[in-house]
Amino acid sequence: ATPKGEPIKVGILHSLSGTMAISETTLKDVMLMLIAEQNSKGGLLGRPLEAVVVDPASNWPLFAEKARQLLSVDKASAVFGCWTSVSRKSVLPVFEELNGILFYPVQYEGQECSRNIFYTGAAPNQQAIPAVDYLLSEAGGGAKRFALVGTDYIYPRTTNQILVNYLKSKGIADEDIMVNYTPFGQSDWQTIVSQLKAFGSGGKKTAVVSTINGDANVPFYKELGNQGISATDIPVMAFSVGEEELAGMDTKPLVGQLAAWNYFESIETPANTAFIKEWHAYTKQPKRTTNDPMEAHYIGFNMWVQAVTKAGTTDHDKVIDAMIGIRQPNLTGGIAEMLPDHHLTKPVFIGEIQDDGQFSVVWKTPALVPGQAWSPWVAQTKDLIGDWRKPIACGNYNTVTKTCLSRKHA
Amino acid sequence: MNAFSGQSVRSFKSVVWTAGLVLGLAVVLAVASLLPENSPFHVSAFAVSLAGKYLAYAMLALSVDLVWGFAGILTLGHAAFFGLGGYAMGMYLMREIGARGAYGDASLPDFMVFLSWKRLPWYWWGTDHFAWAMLLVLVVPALLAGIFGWLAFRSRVSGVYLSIITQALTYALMLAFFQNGFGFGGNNGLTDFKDILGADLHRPATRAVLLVVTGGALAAGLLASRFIVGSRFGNLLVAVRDSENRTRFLGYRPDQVKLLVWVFSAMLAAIGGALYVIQVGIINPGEFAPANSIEAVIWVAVGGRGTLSGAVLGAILVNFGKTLFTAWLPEFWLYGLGLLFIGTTLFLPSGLMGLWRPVRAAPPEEITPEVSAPEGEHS
Amino acid sequence: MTDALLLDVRNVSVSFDGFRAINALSLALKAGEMRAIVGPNGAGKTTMMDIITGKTRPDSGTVTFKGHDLTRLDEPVIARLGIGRKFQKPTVFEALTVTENLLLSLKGIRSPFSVLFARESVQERQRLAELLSLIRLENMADFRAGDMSHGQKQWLEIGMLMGQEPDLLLVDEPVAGMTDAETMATADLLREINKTRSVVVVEHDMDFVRALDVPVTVLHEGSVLAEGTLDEVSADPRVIEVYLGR
Amino acid sequence: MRKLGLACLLAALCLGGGLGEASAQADDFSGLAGPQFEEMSASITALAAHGGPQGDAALQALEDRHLFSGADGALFIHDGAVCQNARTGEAASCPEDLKPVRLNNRIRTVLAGAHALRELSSAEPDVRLKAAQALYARHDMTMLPALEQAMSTEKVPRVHEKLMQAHAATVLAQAPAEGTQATRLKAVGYLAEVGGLEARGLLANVAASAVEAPEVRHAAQRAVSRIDWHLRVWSVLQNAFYGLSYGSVLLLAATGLAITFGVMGVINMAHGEMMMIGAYVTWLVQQGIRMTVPALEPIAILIAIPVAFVVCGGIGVVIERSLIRFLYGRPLETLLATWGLSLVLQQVIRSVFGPTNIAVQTPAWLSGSLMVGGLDITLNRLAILVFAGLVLAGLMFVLRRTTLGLQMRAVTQNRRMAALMGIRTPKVDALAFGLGAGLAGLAGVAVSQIDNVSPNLGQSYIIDSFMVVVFGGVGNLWGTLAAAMALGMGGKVLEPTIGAVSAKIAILVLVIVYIQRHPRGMFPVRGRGIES
Amino acid sequence: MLRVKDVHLHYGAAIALRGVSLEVRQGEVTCLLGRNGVGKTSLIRAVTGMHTVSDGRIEWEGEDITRLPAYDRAKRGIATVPQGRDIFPLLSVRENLETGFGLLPRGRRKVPDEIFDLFPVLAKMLDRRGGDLSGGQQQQLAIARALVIGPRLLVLDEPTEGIQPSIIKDIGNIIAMLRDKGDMAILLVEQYFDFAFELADRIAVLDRGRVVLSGQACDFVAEDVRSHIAI
Ligand SMILES: Nc1ncnc2c1ncn2[C@@H]1O[C@H](COP(=O)(O)OP(=O)(O)OP(=O)(O)O)[C@@H](O)[C@H]1O
Ligand SMILES: Nc1ncnc2c1ncn2[C@@H]1O[C@H](COP(=O)(O)OP(=O)(O)OP(=O)(O)O)[C@@H](O)[C@H]1O
Ligand SMILES: NC(N)=O
Ligand SMILES: [Mg+2]
Ligand SMILES: [Mg+2]
Repeated sequence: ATPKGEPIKVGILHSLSGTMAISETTLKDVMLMLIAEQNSKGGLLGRPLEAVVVDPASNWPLFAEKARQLLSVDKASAVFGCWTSVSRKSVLPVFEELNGILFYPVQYEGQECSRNIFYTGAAPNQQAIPAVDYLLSEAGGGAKRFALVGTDYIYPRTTNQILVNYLKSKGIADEDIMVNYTPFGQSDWQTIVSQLKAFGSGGKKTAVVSTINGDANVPFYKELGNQGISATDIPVMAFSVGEEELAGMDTKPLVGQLAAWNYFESIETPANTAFIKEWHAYTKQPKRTTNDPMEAHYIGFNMWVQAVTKAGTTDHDKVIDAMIGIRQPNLTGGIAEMLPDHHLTKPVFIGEIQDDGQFSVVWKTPALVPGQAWSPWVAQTKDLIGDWRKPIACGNYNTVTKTCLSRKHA
Repeated sequence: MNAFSGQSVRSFKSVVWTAGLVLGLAVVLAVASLLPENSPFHVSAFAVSLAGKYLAYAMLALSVDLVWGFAGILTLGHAAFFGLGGYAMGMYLMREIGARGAYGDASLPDFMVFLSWKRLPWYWWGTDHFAWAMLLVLVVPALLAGIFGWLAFRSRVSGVYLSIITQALTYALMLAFFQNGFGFGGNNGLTDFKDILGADLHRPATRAVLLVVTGGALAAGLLASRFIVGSRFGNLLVAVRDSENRTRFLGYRPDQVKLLVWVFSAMLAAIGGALYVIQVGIINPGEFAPANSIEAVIWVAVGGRGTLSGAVLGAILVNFGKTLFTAWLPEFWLYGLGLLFIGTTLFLPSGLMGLWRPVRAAPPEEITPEVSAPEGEHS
Repeated sequence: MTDALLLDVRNVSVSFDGFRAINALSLALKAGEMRAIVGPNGAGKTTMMDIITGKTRPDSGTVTFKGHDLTRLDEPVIARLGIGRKFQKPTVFEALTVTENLLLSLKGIRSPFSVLFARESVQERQRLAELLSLIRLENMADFRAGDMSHGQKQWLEIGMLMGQEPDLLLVDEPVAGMTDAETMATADLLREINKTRSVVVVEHDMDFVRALDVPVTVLHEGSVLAEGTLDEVSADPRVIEVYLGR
Repeated sequence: MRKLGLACLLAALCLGGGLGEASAQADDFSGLAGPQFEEMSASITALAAHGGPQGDAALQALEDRHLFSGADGALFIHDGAVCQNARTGEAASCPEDLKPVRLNNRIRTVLAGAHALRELSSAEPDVRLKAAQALYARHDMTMLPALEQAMSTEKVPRVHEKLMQAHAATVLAQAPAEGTQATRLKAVGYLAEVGGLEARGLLANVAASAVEAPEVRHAAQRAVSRIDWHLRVWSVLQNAFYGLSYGSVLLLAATGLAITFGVMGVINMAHGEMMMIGAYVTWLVQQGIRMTVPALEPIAILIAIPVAFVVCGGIGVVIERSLIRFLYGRPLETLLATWGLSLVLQQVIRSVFGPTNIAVQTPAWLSGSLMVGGLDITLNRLAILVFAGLVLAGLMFVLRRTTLGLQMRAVTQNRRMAALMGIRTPKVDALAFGLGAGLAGLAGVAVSQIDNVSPNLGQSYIIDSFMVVVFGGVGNLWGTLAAAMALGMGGKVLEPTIGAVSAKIAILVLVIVYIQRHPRGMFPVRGRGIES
Repeated sequence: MLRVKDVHLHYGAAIALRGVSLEVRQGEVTCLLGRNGVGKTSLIRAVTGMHTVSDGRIEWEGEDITRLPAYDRAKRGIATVPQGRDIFPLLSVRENLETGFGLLPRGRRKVPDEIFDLFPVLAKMLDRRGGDLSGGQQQQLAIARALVIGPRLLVLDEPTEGIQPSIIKDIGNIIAMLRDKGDMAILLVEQYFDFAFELADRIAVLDRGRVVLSGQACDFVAEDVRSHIAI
């Protein structure tokens, strides 16, 4: 049936210009596709969905302003948006103040649990920790030395903080952990790559864990290739390199380098194949890649549709409450469930880069991993959980003292 | 050139008008925002926060115009002062959160707890006192501007050399503030503010008051600037701008002259930054990005360099346009903005103010373009 | 008038990239004296003024003015000590009007803060009117200096020099581009000024120098070639050879 | 729901979490069919040891990604046209549903070892040398017998030498056993001679080992410190190279600006975008050549050089004629217009090519590195260094030795007078701006080899470019050169000790301080014509 | 022959020339006199193409050049020594002299030796930057630079300004010599009356943008002309 009546507005808050356009434009496109598809399926509650696209232009305060516009002017029922953590941090107060709903599709550093945000990307325990587990394992090469390299911002900093604690708990010595940060957009990696090379010559199997931000990756990998570091010598495990990034690189020298995600385009399931086909048809680009944050939006959007249907209304409070416990099949198998802390259960895959620009999955977690908002590997947060169900209904509940730290996000 | 020339000092009535207009507009919007929502005159909180942002930007533009339009210092780093003012204000707002943060720590802001900091760094001391924080808003940028300007002007750094080191300054600050170890929240900056002086930042009344305060600050800034560039000091500035050396032989110290406006301008920018942060709700190192400073220069050029009102007008219009375009034409707005800048230079060489202020230079069509231009400083 | 030396340039040398523009130059000026300086193009006349006013630092030698060593001072300080200068190429503030140019030059307020709070006084207004009529630019008072003809700028700069009321005036080619009648008027003006102040004039116009009727110093290749009255130096064969021509 | 459940199951199967598959033909080959990497590795080792020619062929096919598995563990070698049964070598018709045999890093490692072993018996000494080198790097104890065998038959001294080294490394890589002390001591001595990172790693392990005989341990410790000393010496040179190479990138990025800004006085904020266009042109040329004359693909990058210069130069001329020429004498306004232009150009590229990175290929002859002593010289960086030098020399020539150069300088110093001297100022302006834009295009070609090519490319170079031109002293090409190298070297000297972020901040602060002391840059234009 | 017919010239709203007509013939020196600010330089600007005229017509060798840009007039053999010298400050003396080479055929791109005979100081300072020269040296360079292109119309705006007496004499001689060759037209603006009057074949006196006196030099008595340009 063709949907009728007052359209339900869905905000899309992704940068279409500036430095982040490179990653976020795709997410805008996938949202438009999902909305169009939903409309062709009869809309939601019998009403059509209408996308409201704005361009926050990779400018963090502008994210906040646009969020406010989407919520207060356009009255968006839900907003899908943000990529960088700082953009999320910037809009968070707005969503809490105006009681909006944000679906955030990117892997992030955790340590946050807002009632108004649904974190459909991976928390550190759904990406970083399993990835390191793999590197430590026999199959992953049994690394004994780790170089944690990242771009200097909160996501790599926090992730590395968690990883350092985790690695130490696994018996890795201090001197076998090297941490290095670079500015955004770093393009000259000669020194750092040679440092990695030297670090890897300590006589122990060495692995690199990279939280390098999107556009600094191309020159990084090019330098790795040129200095002759291959995946068999020193494997590099990346958390921010997906199919989209690989599309901009000549992957031949990179074969075997690793990435950890909850989704890979190459995973063959009927659902994924269908999704990819639809994507190609929608964008009219038969080679355009899919990636992990796209799947996150796919899951988030479908969960929201389910929750609205279940609640019978787009009223934010009702939808927020209805979200918890919603289940939605992943594109790669398994069922994602919205947990009380607004994170998802996710499978974790380790992929190796192939010469065709795709990843080949070499390992996966035996079961789905439930996302943890607060890391148990950080002293200050090890006792914290988020639980937005009554009676706790709080984002930072201390399981030891049985209190909420604050009602901040209530 | 469209820039300010001495004579126009006397035709500065428009500045007083603009000041009144800005303040009046802020008051009207503020009052309208407090009307009941069903009133036809009601103005949304969104509009109020936008207006607040524009006015704060206008202060930045004003401060840029003061040094660029009048003292001839093309600053490509003025957002540094804007950002520092903003950070000082942000520190206070952060401390106001107190124990209401995610970790419930009464003395440490969230991001410090998060990074396992044990104690407040010394430069955060006292920032929970409003007065001290306001002092920081003014003093820190003024101090930086003072030292920077004193060294630069004394050693006669000028022209593009000065422009580039101002840019290096703001770029260095950006990188420094990005670092988590620097103690200002790294890339995320400071955000999630709750209240100011006990007043809830999310309440319409607070916002209305803030808008009026911003309007007032801008109006005051306009009048103060007018006072500075008016009369003889304005002439001296122009003299320094056009022929710094010649003023020396008359016994003036151009370095001191420039330093005076420079520091004043930095403080003006800082106040703008402080007001900006309260109303926008976040301050992060992105504010120090060189592109921001360049944009501020562009607002001034669009409005009309060397006309104080023009700077204000340019800032408001360009940002208003940006707000509209990013919402209406999210994928094409850069074309619009880019063409606006190109069009302004080609067709409005004196900026928007040139539309009603007669251009004093010979009209370009009088002269064959190829041979007309007076040669610029050969650099 | 005392006989004390007002300006004492002693044994000054300066080179640019190895080229010696001023070579062990000495020159002394008594208070109230007027001196004409002539010499071939490139003899170092303008450079000498640059040194006195602090624009160029000499490689060696001393310059004393009222007991101050000028080689250690910078331009504004020297200007405030009472040395005013007119440049060879007229330099005025092009974006300012004639009046504004003159107002900035008027003796008195110099520190930025006092300029900030300065208001035009009655005396200043009077002084401006005098100056305007002196340089015959009354009807151009509100004209933008940059739009004036070459000669008009010359006059304006002379006016600015007057406005400064310096104790020592350094005047570099004041009558270049002036008509003969104006040249004579300028000579009169300078003589008038010389009643209360000291003057150093550089000129190539011999009629003008003659009209000044003051001692003449001939510079050549950075040092003094001859000194005396105009008639004396004009008769000097070396001066004829390098400067006047036959 | 059911369908999805099935999908999950399928996925699990593909991933082979430990299910194992009973193979139809249990032989040395069977592990290759997967999905167990464990078994695969065993198969490879077995085939390498005694797989015969068919085994070698299968392993080679696996390396070349020509090995496919069908149902029931059938294996086929399929390279484009021909298809054969991997076990028998017989020609076969390949079934439809073949899947390439997947590899992971462990398999690649094992495979590389097997490859090297195979090549040890090659007739070509060079191939054997490479194999020995590979075995040296692998130092896998299972290779020891093969190594010893090869050593005993090897006649060519340099290969023998390498084999000895590989042997020593392999010996040391094992835990010490009773009575091996003498051998190990000799091996330590050997590796100490070889030096380098590999040897250092092995020796460091020996030196830190608790079970090692003290004598061996001390020898290893001494060797490590000696190697470390050597490495430190080399690392100074290495850093110098990094600095030069970084500097040459800065230089290339800045030369175009040295014309448009340094000579013409146009504050050209769209300079970065011209570089970006140069990089996109490189990509287009590569694509075009791939589609038309694939044989020329390796030198596509060389063809891109003149093309990018002409295209960007042409765009520059158009920009000058339609925009810049109205702004002479208003240098500051060029900032506004070119900033607007840069926004438009970025968005045009975004609209046409999409917002994401595009992949510019690096030809094989520009990949990899050259070892000169302990110095690792990456070829693409070396090429850029040379290229930057050539571009600068060419530019110097144009500016100093050609009429155009003289006219360009004359026009910018005094446009009106230049016209009076008969110089066609519009033509000179257009050519000069075109030259600057063309140079930016050249920089774009170079940068496409080391950085990502996206609509944002220009933004990441513009600040550094201005910094270089200004720091060096506007209008002086030697200054531009000196500044690029100083900033490049400075950054690379500081980076190892204080990190990339602090190094960058430090460099900026140094520039600020330097300009305070030298207000017109490193190579100031002096003279009385200039306001000091 | 250069013919200026009823030329008007404005600077914005301000008018500098109000219907000036003038002729400059080959083999003659035409001298333009007048007080400061009467429009002499403005007329030069009109003739050389530095400023477009708002009305009137300028002909050179029979061709209408009123609308031609400066460089095209230069190509037609018009060389200028502007007031204020306009030396290229950062070009060396040699390069300053070579800026006009574009107008010469390749074989003739050389600075004639006579120029260095006339201005020996330039020969000594070939590699010095133009901007570093003394005022008078710059003036000499400006004249030399104009002569390099071998003009058929030489326009000189106060060429003796700031030049030492001996060289002024030389300049007078060379102007006379160039005139006597017969193929060059010379338009000379000069305040140095004796110098001008001695050289002039024709005289035009400007006042407030108008020609108030003009004709053959020999028709005038010096004192009459002088009186026209007195204060
Ligand atoms: N910065 C400099 N670099 C090189 N040479 C210079 C510099 N400044 C001056 N000179 C040279 O020094 C000499 C003296 O110049 P100065 O301007 O003092 O001469 P002048 O006596 O004023 O001549 P004029 O009568 O022509 O004005 C000249 O030969 C000039 O070329
Ligand atoms: N660029 C300009 N803009 C406006 N007015 C100008 C400009 N240049 C000259 N004038 C005015 O035009 C008139 C004529 O100037 P012009 O330069 O032609 O005088 P001139 O006869 O050459 O004088 P001088 O002997 O002083 O060189 C003057 O009154 C001058 O003020
Ligand atoms: N959350 C991230 N990847 O910034
Ligand atoms: Mg001189
Ligand atoms: Mg004139």
